Amino acid sequence: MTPKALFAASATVALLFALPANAAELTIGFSQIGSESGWRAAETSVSKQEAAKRKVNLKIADAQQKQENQIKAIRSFIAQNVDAIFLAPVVSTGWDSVLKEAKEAKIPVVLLDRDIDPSGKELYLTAVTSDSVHEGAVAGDWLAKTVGDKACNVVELQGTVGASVAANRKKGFDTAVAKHPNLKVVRSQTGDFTRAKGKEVMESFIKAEGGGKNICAVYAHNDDMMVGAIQAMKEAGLKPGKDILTVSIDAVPDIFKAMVAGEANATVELTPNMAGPAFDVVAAFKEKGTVPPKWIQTESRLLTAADNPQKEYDSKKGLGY
Amino acid sequence: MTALLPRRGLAQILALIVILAVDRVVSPQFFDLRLQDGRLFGSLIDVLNRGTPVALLSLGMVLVIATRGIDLSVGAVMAICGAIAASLADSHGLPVVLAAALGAGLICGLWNGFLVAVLGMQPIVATLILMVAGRGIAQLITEGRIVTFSSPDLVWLGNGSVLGLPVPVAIALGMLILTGAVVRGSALGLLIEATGGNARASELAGVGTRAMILSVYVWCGVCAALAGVIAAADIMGADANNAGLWLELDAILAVVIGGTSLFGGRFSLVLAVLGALIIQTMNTGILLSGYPPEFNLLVKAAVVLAVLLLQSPKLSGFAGIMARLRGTKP
Amino acid sequence: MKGLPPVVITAFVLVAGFALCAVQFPNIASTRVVGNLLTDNAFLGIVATGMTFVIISGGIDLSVGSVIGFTTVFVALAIERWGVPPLVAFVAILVLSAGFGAAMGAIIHVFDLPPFIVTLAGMFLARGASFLLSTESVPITAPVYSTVSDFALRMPGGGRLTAVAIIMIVIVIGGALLLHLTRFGANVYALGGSRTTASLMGVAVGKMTVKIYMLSSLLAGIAGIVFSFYTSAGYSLSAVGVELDTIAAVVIGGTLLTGGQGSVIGTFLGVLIQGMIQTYINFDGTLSSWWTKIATGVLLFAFIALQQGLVALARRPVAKRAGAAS
Amino acid sequence: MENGLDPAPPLLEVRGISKSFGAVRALQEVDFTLRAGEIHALLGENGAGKSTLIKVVTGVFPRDAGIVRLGGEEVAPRSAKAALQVGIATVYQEVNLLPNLSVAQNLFLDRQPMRFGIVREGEMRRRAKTLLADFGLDIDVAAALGNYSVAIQHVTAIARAVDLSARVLILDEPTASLDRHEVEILFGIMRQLAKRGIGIVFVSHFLDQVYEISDRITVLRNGRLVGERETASLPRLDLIRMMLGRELAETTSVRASEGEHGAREVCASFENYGKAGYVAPFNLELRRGEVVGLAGLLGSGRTETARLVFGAERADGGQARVEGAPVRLQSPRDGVRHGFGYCPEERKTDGIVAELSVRENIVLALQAKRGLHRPLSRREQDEIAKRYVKMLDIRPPDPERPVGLLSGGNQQKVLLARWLATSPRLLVLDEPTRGIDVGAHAEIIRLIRELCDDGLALLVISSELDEIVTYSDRVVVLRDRAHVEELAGEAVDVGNILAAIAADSVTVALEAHT
Repeated sequence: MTPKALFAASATVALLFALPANAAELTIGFSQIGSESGWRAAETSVSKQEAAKRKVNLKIADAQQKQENQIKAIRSFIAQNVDAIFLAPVVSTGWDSVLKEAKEAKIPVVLLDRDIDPSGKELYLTAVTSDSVHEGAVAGDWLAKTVGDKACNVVELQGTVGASVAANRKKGFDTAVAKHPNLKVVRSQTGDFTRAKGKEVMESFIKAEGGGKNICAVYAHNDDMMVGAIQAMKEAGLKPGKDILTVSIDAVPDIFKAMVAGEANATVELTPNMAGPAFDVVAAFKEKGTVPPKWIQTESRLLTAADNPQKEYDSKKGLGY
Repeated sequence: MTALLPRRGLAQILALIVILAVDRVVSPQFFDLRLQDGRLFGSLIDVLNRGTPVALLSLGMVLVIATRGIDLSVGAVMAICGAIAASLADSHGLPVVLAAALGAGLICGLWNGFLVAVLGMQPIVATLILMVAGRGIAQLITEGRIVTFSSPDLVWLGNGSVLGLPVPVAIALGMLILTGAVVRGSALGLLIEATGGNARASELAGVGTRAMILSVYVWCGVCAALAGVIAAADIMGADANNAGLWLELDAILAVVIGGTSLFGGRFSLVLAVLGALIIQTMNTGILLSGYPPEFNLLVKAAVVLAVLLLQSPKLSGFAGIMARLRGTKP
Repeated sequence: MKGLPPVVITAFVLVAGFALCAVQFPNIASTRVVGNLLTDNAFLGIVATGMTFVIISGGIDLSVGSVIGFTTVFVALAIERWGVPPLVAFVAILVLSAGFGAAMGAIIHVFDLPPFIVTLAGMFLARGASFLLSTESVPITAPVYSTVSDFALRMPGGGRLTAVAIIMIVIVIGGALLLHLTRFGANVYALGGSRTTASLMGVAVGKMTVKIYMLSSLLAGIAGIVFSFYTSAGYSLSAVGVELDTIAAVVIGGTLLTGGQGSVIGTFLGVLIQGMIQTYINFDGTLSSWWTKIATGVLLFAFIALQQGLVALARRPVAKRAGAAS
Repeated sequence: MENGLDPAPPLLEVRGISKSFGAVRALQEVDFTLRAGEIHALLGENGAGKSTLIKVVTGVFPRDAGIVRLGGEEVAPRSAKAALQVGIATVYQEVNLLPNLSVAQNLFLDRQPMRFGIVREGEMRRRAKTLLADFGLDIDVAAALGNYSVAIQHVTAIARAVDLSARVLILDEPTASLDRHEVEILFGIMRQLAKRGIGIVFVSHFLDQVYEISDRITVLRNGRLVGERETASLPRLDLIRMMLGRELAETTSVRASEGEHGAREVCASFENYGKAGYVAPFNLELRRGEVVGLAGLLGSGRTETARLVFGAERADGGQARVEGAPVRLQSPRDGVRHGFGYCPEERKTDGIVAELSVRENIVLALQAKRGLHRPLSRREQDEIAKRYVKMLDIRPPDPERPVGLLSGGNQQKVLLARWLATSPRLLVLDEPTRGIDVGAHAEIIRLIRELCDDGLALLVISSELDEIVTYSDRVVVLRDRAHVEELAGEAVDVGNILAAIAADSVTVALEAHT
């Protein structure tokens, strides 16, 4: 190999790396899970908007749904000496040692969207999250209230097997439903949080439950799966929202579209604006040393066809879902 | 008797029958069929319909594997082409949408083929590049969101029916016939098998082996594009994050279950598609069974191993049964 | 030594890449980042060492990511729920994973099936088994875990050489010695050259196949334990897709997927190159999810193309050996 | 060698060996005796059972009946490895070593000198060096074996076998890919080993070599023992009769009367054609109905010339013409398009597609020439296959049989058929008779003549000078990657060719080794 060729090769690589870095008053590193769903994409874009509003230099590291990548990202944020680190943990465990490093480096950490295991309580400043068990419970309570005393067979579309949100939303729903013996979860399968799988699984539920006649309601761990399930019901000649009740979680724009069409009944909102409050907390902490409460819970609003779904749709459709 | 049974493929057909029988046990209504809105409705149709993407992928993959290659990027190509189709669907007519999506698949295939045939990269690595980058490209097109559309033409592609059969199934069938006609009707099949069997010898016999290799990757890209369009049409939206995720493994599995060797050479389109159906029959069965989803992968692993062992040349007992059925001596 | 030129080239690519990164982000050129690079990629380095053996022998092992996942869950449950002492749990999982690899190797050999497919089934099996154990992530609170994960040798400049990094380095060195200095290592190359010939030359091909996959799964098990140290938890979804990162690292490291050539040191450098790409992307912090993927793909291509080009360049002047008898 | 009267039991004694594959009886009651210190040729046509016998003795195949005694003790190895352990080593035609490993590793694989579980690399190399020195090789043993010539690989394989304390050394077609000079070296080594008391079984198709080196000959035919003779007392014709079971002239000399070729039409010509570092620029004219032989040592540029002529390698200078018109030969496809055909030397790696059927292998080049869009229908394919299977007497006459299952001679015929089906104007044959049994050998030579008489131009490479002299109208002699002499008419004879090859260097080398 000649030195010339090496130089040329290096120059090519250099071009790839030559992206400008910008400066701002506050630099915050955000270890985002990935972009596995529309909701996640919305959270990322809302975070960017909120950062721009406050003139914060936000460095987002996308972990492609892998914890190891998130840990790597936090380590490189520490190495860059950022002012604060936001973490949307992909899983609740396994953060102790890397968060200890952040603490040693005196960088405050704020959890977004999801909490971590209680053992790590003193390692972060605060957590801005919803309560996913509560979300499931809200969905369950709505269903119980809507159905009343009638016997009702519920089918459940679970999230990805092993995902803590899926487990929590299942747990919350099960607890709420358990209080009403007339409600029975007859089938439960994973739809991997995706539309395609949600549709496929719903198709098989319909076949297995007498062409859908035995199903009175569907509960999906997220709206995307429900959108797929609604299509499956329609193709089977069923009327979602009427023949079969639907309740799901997240409040993405498309579920409101379905509500407008009368094909969906209820959703539980998970706000994508977790970064906004977090920025304020960090700013207050940096300037005045205000120590925030350990948990800033976001609201889990229940939204139904009665809550002007068209307006909700219009307000959300530009957020990058 | 001998004439009626295919030369190969008995193991696959037997496997399919066994899995169908198991499905019937876990779900008594498995074979029920009825007409719903002019379209057949039932679990069997679900198997065909849901099996379509993998069947389409395996049509391209089997040719790639016949040349001793492998294409890990098909899932990502599905995502790219689905995203393109969905983005254009509401502003352009179906021909433009299809042309754009299939054209993108063709370009992806050309890229893979270029890396393998011209730059001489190992197929696994060469296609790994597009596997990683391709999903990013798809997300770039959709900007990470699920791009929905309402174009009735494209929706029909996913949910319509032709003569009672879902459109995707008809398309897959059409592609099988088309690929079969192109490959076996021209000399392509022979030249691909020769290239995969012995590339050096084929080159010296005047076969344009590079062109063969390039063309199979291109075809694989086109098949993946079609699968991507159908997947998008099915859910009336392009989900760049999840469309075709890990389907490359299912497609490779389908080809191998279909009896084509990963070391290239002889291939069978029909058996590859049959392999895809075996996988889907199993998946649908799992969904119908009502077992907790934690078991899904275990069942899949067990079935895959069982089907492979059935095919293993070393299992002489089974070979004996096969031979007796064919009326010849082992 | 075998496979030296590709290793030298990979090393050059690593150093040049690191220098370029450091030019843009001076913070990268610190012992802290180097320490992070070693710690964060420890499990990858360990599992890639095993994969190197498999690939040199002409095989492939797609099950390693799932084995890591299973290991973390098993270890966590054993320690936290079943009250097993950590060391016993480690021994148990290592025996289990080695047995798993041996079984895959045996199936590959006895039934003459392609490793790609057998280990793919193994991948489903191990992941499915970890779902069965627990779908929740299980934190590990055993004191040995905090001791190990807090242990670190301080390097000048604030860098930390952590326990898991040390374990990885030891395994890489051990793997290199095993591959290049022992009879087992020579047999691995022999298998990659030609299984039939190796068999005719007296290599017990069946036993070797079993041992190689056993080694790979064993190292995946160790990587799983390291991963559980790294995260102090067991989680059934951990290390999804790691098999592809591993294969990419091995290939970037100059090992041929067709078998017969390669080195553990090259693989180690390949792991570091991948880690460096990620570090760069994290430092930049402006790349959205999709640009991250595209950039990773482009860089992967750039490294492989650069390496192939350099190898071709390095080979050109060497005239074919005449090799006449005395 | 010792005299034939041996009081001690023979070194290797095979009695009443039978072996069937399904309904096919590959070996029936075969006896074979090998004495210590003798070189014993095992001969027979392809399919006579030589390979089966070797594989049964070395335990690769289990035997149905019979016993094997080694030094009077009954042995029954279950595998090649077990055979090696009792002292029976086999070196096959395709060198069964690993090209990606170093020479030293190849010699000591699975038995490297060890200390504390670690291979003593230095010690291993030293020992490898010493070992090979015994065989007259002084090479860098740390380099990969694949970097060396086939001859060196063969010697390495023999050295490994001998060093494994083999008492019986079976050499299956060891000389097939060696040039004359290398054969001399190998024979020297064989004689030396025989002196040490090792019994050598020598399987070869080269009868000259058999007469040159062997002490006794055992002939098999159709799985049965025909007989065992002292080489010195067995006339060549009798031997051939034993092998074939019928009368046959050893070679048929049907060289066309000279003087005619000057008038023949030139079908392809090459002026100053060559490639730097490959073959020096040469001039070559190929005429219809004429055989041009290429003679020279292995590595002298014969195969290289053939590949340039066919287009498998690009020339970097000179002009090729077909029927007078200038053409560019950039790839095999160009060659095929201009009506050239090329049967490469390495049938298995460069010739046949083993998995495909005889029919598919035959139509491959024709189909490639016609292009994708003009496929041969199955009926046409069947007809072509049938025609050539009959014409060339390909056995078994089943066009659907995978070609990999055919014998070497029949594979060669399939390759010939592949090119004949394209109706070529020029056929390049690289070692067409290598590794082929006597019957097929003669047939292929006859075919070459017939093709030539049909108006084809032929360029034939062969290491067997007797053979090349038999069919060639002209012979081009190569040395050191250059065409050094062209012999025509009366001048074509072995002596002249040898003289041209030898020139200076080789005679010296030959003397040094004998």
